[in-house]
Amino acid sequence: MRKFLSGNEAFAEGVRLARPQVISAYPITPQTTVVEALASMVEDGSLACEYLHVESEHTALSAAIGASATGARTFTATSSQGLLYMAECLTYASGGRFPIVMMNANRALALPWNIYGDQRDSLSLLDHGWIQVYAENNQEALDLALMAYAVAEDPRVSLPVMVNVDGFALTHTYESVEVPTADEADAFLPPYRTANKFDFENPVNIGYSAGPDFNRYYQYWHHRDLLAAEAVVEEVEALFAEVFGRAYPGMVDAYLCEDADFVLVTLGSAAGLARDVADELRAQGKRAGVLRIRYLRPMPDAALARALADAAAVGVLEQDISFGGTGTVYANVLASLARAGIARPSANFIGGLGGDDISREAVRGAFARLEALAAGEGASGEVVFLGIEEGEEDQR
Amino acid sequence: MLEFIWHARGGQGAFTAARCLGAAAALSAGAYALAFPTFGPERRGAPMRAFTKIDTAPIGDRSAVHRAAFVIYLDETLVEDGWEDELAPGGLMLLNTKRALDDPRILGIDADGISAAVLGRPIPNTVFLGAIPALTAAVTIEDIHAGICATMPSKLHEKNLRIVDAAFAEVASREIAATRDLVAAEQAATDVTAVLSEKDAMFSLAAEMLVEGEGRDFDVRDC
Amino acid sequence: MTVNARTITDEEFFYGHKACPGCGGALAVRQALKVLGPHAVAALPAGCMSATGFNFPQLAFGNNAMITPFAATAAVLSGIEAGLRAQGAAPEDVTVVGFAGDGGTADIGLQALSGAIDRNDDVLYICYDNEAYMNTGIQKSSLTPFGASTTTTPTGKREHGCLTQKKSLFDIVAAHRIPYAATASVGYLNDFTKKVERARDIKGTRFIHVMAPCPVGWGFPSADMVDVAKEVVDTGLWYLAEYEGPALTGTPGGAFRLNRDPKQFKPIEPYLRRQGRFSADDGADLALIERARDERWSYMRETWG
Amino acid sequence: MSAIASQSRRPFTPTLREGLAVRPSQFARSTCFEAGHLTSVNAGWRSVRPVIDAEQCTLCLNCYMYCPDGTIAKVRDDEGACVAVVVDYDFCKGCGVCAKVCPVPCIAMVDEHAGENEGASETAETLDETSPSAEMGPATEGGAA
Repeated sequence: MRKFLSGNEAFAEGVRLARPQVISAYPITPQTTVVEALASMVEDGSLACEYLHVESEHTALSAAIGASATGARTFTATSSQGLLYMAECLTYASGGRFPIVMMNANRALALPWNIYGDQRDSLSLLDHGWIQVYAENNQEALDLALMAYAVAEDPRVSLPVMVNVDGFALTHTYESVEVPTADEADAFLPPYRTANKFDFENPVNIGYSAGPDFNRYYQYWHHRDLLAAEAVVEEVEALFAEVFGRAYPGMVDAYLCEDADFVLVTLGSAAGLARDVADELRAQGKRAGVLRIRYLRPMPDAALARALADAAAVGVLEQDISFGGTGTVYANVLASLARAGIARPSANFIGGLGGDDISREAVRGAFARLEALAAGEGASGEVVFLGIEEGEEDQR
Repeated sequence: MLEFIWHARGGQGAFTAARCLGAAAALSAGAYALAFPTFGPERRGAPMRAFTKIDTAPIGDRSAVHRAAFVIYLDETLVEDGWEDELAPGGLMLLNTKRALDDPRILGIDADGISAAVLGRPIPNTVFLGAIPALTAAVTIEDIHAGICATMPSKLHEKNLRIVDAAFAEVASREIAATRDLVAAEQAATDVTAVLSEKDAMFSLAAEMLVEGEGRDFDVRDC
Repeated sequence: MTVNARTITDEEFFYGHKACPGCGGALAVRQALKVLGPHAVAALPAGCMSATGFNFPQLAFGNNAMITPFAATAAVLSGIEAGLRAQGAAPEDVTVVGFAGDGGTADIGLQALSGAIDRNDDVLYICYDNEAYMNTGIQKSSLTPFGASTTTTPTGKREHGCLTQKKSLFDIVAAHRIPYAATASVGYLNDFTKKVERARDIKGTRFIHVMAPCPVGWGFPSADMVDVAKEVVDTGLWYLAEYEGPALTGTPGGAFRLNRDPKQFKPIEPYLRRQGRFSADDGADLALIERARDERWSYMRETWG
Repeated sequence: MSAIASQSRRPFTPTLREGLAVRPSQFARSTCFEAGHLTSVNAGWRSVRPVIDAEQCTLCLNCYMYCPDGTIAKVRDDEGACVAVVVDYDFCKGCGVCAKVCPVPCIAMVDEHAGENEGASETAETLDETSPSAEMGPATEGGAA
């Protein structure tokens, strides 16, 4: 059924269809309407689950961990400082191999205090052993709620998934979304089965400590299985297309990249505008491409190398900055290309911080810079803050 | 792309109207639409804005609207100097007012009066939903009905449908409607003929939704 | 069936652990698990009992058990309980039980504990109190008593150890109107196991705060652990009490009960002097400790009736 | 809740394993492993051992109840009656609590290496009388709290 839904409402529909058995909920803007929508579903009987009103994000994820250790399918959601508040629990969830699905409404980090969208929250926690995926629109958000469980719970993976949904740009923006039926969802996503849980006939110890003698094995297999998620994502998306008739392109979403002279890499809802501008440039005979990263963990190494191998210049537009370094996505993309033996002039565009609009003009400017780099003009490797006027850089 | 900027005070239902319009376009008129509010620490009573974007193709640009074909003021007191900067060329301001205005860029509607006549108190947001199909071909009054039914709680349907019908009749009777239609249509990239063919099917879909899809007004509350 | 030395199960569910010899916390965990039986599901945060019980491949818990983030004992308990309930997959006699130390409960874990009690989740929370962060090597917690030397409240020319009084955790928990809360000491093991048994059979959140002396951190011979755990009660520096909330009593405020109310306390000085941690305390310190004890008992006797 | 597992569960008896019988790819794919899996004894910690005089023992079971390690077990006859208590010297750490709580008293703490090593009693003292400022014993391994 087609509905006009916000990103949060759409995601909640996806969660409902996934039939989680335990939901732990704590509000934070702009995530709040997800847990509100789920509470309404529990109230009206359309969702049967244990709904825990927890007192913090730390408890939200910890309770999800406890529930997952009983073999229950679990869901929680957070944003921004809330994600950081539960940060230590992220490694318990991933190290314990609990396939929790968590929605993160991407939002800026304090200070200055700011409730609007950017991606510093999730990107600063890229190294915590979770699968990270970024939605571009509300339909993808809903569909990812379902696909995330299928990937997370696959025994070859058995890892938590953080589904990132841009704060406000998606979470509070209404658009038309196809909501699958429960029957379709059930055909796609079977109940969760695992051996990684308490067992009353053959009791287990879970989440124990492992010293230097054994620790490396756990880390190694965690890494291996996170890498293995790439193949599982492809399988899951193939099944998804079969059941729902909507196809997704795997680790990355390449647009006009095959013959592109220069490609702008981005993630999340900013990709739509980047494609608009690429279309403009194509109409002018300029070969621009857009590569939207969907999964940032596992790192889409092969897909990036494939899509960017023939581009003469590469830019990364992201709503994030690792202070004193570069944008996190840029650093990851460069490392990925370097490992594939690809060296190209590049630039890093930092925009949309704290809910700032990424304007069409700014995206045009970014492409113009890439066009110049592709033509051998300008310095490579610069970190450009969109919207900081010339001359402002040095003022105190 | 046809864009709308809604001005109101928190709690006046501007975002509900923006959403109804988006639902009308996306669920009934077969177009693509986005609807979103501005958010801030302000609470009930503070000035706020909401946006609706309608297009025949998927909408890539999710950023706020700075210049629109329609700029709608639910509250007359919010109009400030420089308001015309928000109007796209040929655009129109829709203003909730009892006054007669002679500025051709402004269409005054007594939205408080029209809504009070039905509801017994002035809740002007849906009056403007009725005005819009009289001014652009992008959505019809039937689309607006479907949008309201898909977005509002069912107990509010009957009265709001009456309001939009009254508003539609009122605005359609004005001379301005005929002239604006051309200008606004120019603004709209919407292919009306393509849209019309899908309408009937979409309408019945939307009508189904009023049973379970009871929307609610988020406005500025969620901070 | 009342649990006692004759009737308690022969099974051991906390065995082969690497706790220090004479560990009061280990005794509390061991006995609680025996009372709760094979279907207990235990959660332990970072702390002595998890550090010494969960060293892969040496896993000392014989029942289902898991480690939690430090602040998250009660949170994980809530999740376990909700998960089991959602699936209807647990035996009738399951008890979801947490074991956290004084720091893990009264300091970093207090928020999660408060949340679980607020939700009245059907879990049993046992705080084994060894009066400092022993796992990291004896640092002050909010349950460290006045005058006790720790590595972060060192004894020197200016100060004689911890300058704050022990936080009244039991009162804090009872103020939530929890169905059942109790204090205990491993020195009075029958009293403790009875309370665990009582708690086991009550629905909703239950809390037991059990004094569990630490020979290393307190500075006494390991063989004396049970003696010390008795003496802290006999001197009145710890008390054995119960609280039953409105759910059990039917009264709005619930009811407190002192399980032991001695006419006369044993002198505190021998108790303090047998422990290294109080060795620097002088007469004035002892007077302060005694006065705080007397005030506490006056409060309990007067307000608890 | 169902009553599954009430009958089918094996009674838990701690037993010592010969190391780890599984490959890393089997155990390291989650942190979930057989409960009560013991691969090393604690006997090496001990410098004195409890020796129970069965003749004098009244079977009060104080030692059994108060042992922090649970290493004192009941011995039962064919009818299930408790007829004696025994110490599991694989896991007894020699803390001496049992001897102290024995009312008879009939438990003697005997030098583990009596006659073998004259330095043994010194080790016992170090273990037992550590002051708060002294370095931590084995229990501190495992790092941060």
